[in-house]
Amino acid sequence: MKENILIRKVVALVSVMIFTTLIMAGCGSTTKDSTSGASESKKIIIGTGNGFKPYCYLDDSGNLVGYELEVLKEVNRRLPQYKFEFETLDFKNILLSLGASKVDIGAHQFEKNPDRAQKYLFADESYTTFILRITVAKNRTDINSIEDLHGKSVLVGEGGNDAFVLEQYNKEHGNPIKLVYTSGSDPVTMIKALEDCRADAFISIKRIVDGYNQTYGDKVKIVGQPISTSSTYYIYRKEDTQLKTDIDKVLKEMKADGTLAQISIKVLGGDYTTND
Amino acid sequence: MNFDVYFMLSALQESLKYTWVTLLLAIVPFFFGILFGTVIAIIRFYRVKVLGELLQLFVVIIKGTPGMVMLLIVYFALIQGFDTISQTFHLAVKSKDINLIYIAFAALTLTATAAISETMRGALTAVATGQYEASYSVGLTKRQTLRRIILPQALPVAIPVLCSNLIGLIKGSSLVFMISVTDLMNAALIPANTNYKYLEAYIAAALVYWVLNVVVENIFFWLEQHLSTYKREVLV
Amino acid sequence: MWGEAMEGFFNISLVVEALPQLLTRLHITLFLVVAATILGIVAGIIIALLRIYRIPGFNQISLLYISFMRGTPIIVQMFIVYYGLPAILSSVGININRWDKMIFLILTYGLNMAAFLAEIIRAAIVSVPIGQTEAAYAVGMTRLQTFWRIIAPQAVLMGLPSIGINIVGLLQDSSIAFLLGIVDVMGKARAIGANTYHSLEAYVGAAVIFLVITLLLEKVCATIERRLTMKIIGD
Amino acid sequence: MIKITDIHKAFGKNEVLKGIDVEVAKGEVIVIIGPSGSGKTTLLRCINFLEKADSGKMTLGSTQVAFKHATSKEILAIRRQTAMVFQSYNLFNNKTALENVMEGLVTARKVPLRQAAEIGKNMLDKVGLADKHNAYPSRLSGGQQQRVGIARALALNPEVILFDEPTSALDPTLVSEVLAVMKKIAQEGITMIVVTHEMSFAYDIANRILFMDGGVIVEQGTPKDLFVNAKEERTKQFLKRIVPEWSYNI
Repeated sequence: MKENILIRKVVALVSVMIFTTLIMAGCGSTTKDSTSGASESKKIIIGTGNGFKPYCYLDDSGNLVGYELEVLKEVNRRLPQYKFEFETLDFKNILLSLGASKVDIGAHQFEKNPDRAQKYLFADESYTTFILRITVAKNRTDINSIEDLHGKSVLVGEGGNDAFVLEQYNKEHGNPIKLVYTSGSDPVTMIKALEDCRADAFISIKRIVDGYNQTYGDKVKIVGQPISTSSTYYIYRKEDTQLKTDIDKVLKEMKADGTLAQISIKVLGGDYTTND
Repeated sequence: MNFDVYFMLSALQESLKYTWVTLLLAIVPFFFGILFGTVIAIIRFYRVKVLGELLQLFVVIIKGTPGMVMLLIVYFALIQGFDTISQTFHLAVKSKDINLIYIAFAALTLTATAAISETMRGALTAVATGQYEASYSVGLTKRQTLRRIILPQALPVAIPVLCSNLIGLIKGSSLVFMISVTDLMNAALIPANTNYKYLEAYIAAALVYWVLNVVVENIFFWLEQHLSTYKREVLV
Repeated sequence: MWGEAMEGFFNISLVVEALPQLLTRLHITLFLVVAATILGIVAGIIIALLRIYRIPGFNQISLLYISFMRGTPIIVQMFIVYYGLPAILSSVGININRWDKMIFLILTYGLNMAAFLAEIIRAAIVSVPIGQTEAAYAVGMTRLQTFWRIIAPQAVLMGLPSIGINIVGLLQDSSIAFLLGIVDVMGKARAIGANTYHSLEAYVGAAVIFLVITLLLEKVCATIERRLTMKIIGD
Repeated sequence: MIKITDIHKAFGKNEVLKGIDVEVAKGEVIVIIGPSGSGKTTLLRCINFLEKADSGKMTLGSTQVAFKHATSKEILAIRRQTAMVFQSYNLFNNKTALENVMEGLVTARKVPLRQAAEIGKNMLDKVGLADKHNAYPSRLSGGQQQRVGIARALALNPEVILFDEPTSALDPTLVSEVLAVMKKIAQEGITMIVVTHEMSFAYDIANRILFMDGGVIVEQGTPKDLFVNAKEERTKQFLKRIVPEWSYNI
């Protein structure tokens, strides 16, 4: 009997402590960045990243900024029946969170492919183009096309578009390119690897490579023709067709009236909504 | 949330292929960690002047640095240091010829050394002072005392903690992905990149880790029993 | 030659610049560590007591739990708590899916710590000689009084060094909380890296902060241990 | 054979040995008595360099050392001519009784294994533990452990064996078996310095008794001199306090 009383008391004590902790946690949270909207509007949580400049990243004072945010804010302005809130997650976890209904839209420059479409619902309307090019060390002259990469090692970011494109290429051509997976989020190690000839190339987009060269001093360059021209889309859960249709419609409008291009020029420094 | 069991199985298969990398990444640093860690523990235990304090600083810095940062720092420092040396001496070998796994070994060995040196120091403290006195009284030297009397008694004390150290290394080695070494965790994740089925991949990796660590625990349990025969008798 | 080669990649002055920015997120890291420690200790005590009092069936469950928590990387545990727990609870009609991320992180780290602490606490409680309990009963104390007034204070002294080591470990583990998008010290370091591409400097800055907290934690633990020793055993 | 002159030792400000001279002849059995804190144990430990004395000199056989400046080589030389039996036995926990006895022979003295085992077995037989050769210390009673401790000291065939309160950690029922062994080896003419609280035993085996108090030797003499005709007031006071314990036994 006494044992039971002891245990019951301890359990009660613990419940109180856990409860307090949870309440404290609730108060301590400051991560949500909400856009104001009508009170009867439906809350939609956008899952995006916080480490991908210039699409979604945190500025000096810790606010989420970037292209993804600007476009979706405009979309939300045109869709008052929804109220968008932003949740930042690591790239991989955005998809997990979407599947688990923790977020309702994935917005992190996602590209479409059949494998992915099996599990998630992709938008029909794209909002950015993604033109991937080969990037090599400044002094390299031997690589000018994807064929030149045969037998070479190429750094690819885990889960990135670059990895996907090369994986497809490898599948079709009998694995000629050696893929080296990296965390992708640390350009320092990637550029260092090119400089030291540890790897021969990586795949990126021009505006990002320009950023690297500004930061680290001219160390890398873009070569040859684009190896892939694709577009990026929002991702939804399979059942959220209404949401998808609504946003697709707005995106079409924004493209038609030039708003999307304006945002792109303002944030990305060029119109990358239809070509690079 | 629909869970793709078949994909999980294929991720499991991938991660099994790379399990040996994870094991290598844990066992090599563990081995060197025991070697260096024991030496550091002994030096600190005997309070050797200057050297003891320097080593204490070393242990504190390594313990306080997150593993990911340690890996990046070692990566840059080693590659740079190596090229500097090879340029100075006009050697033909360049840092790009070193397999990245050696850099991972170096970084993980630092972490392991710091952790294991604390384990061994704790174990040395656990041996009663009377054992030293008795050894000296029968004429053993300091070194003989350490090797024949103290370490054999400290080791069984250290074993459960060493086991935790090794498990920590096995789990912590997945960081090597930062420098593009593929281990069991990342082998499971790579196929998920195409279809975004990350949860399945993580769970597949978790199963391999779990089995691996249960096996490690059992080996160490057996080892502890075996090494402390002199203690067990009292229980019988 | 070294400086020349590292030029562009590492600039020590950027570490100094990153520090004040990183420190603005220190409270998040500390909150996570403190909250998870409290949860971990409390849950650890419960598991330990349930095992000591041999609650039927609980031993097997707790052994499995401890084995899983020890045997798998915390990143996986994080995903299971963040994604799996709501899925399980929603099947019985409880929706916790949209709770704050911080709650899931505290649960993850707290439950992980509980597994490590349960065994330490159990060993500490068991190590208090039976004579202490008998003496307490002999002077008429109840079971509860005996535990809190006699056994617990002595057990705390035994377990404290290990608990300290685990808190330092928790601090290190918290460096992956940013994967769920929490902007703590490490998350901020990553954000700075993504913003400026100078990730190495930001990470080194974060390491400096982690190092200082580790040192402070160890100091605090040593002080508490000394005070308790003096109080319980005498100088 | 042993000559200690003017040994001083302080722990911080607490001066434990305040200049002591002791001379021990070969085959002599010296018993040191005195209240606790008088410096008896410290004196023994200084002889074996388990504590480093602050000043003083010692001659042991042909070795001559100044306590303060002894080199590690000299310390080892002294230790290899002495042996110690500890209050808390201090058997090597990781070694069996026989291995405990052999350890000093094999490792320190480089005696061949077979010969060391021979000596070890003889010594264990001598202390009455013929059936416990392969038992680990955790398996032995306190009295048995202490007898292994004595065998371990004997095996080294030292110039002198130092006994540091060898029976005070033992149950009263186990004291006699250890004292019996000590008495037996005392009769074999082995030089011994014994610190003990067993007065009747001291009376029995000692050639000479030293009474220590406050870090100095207050008085010394044959057991009869000291126990019956003590000259110093401090000696009388000390003996008076413990008289009931031993007077019946004489």
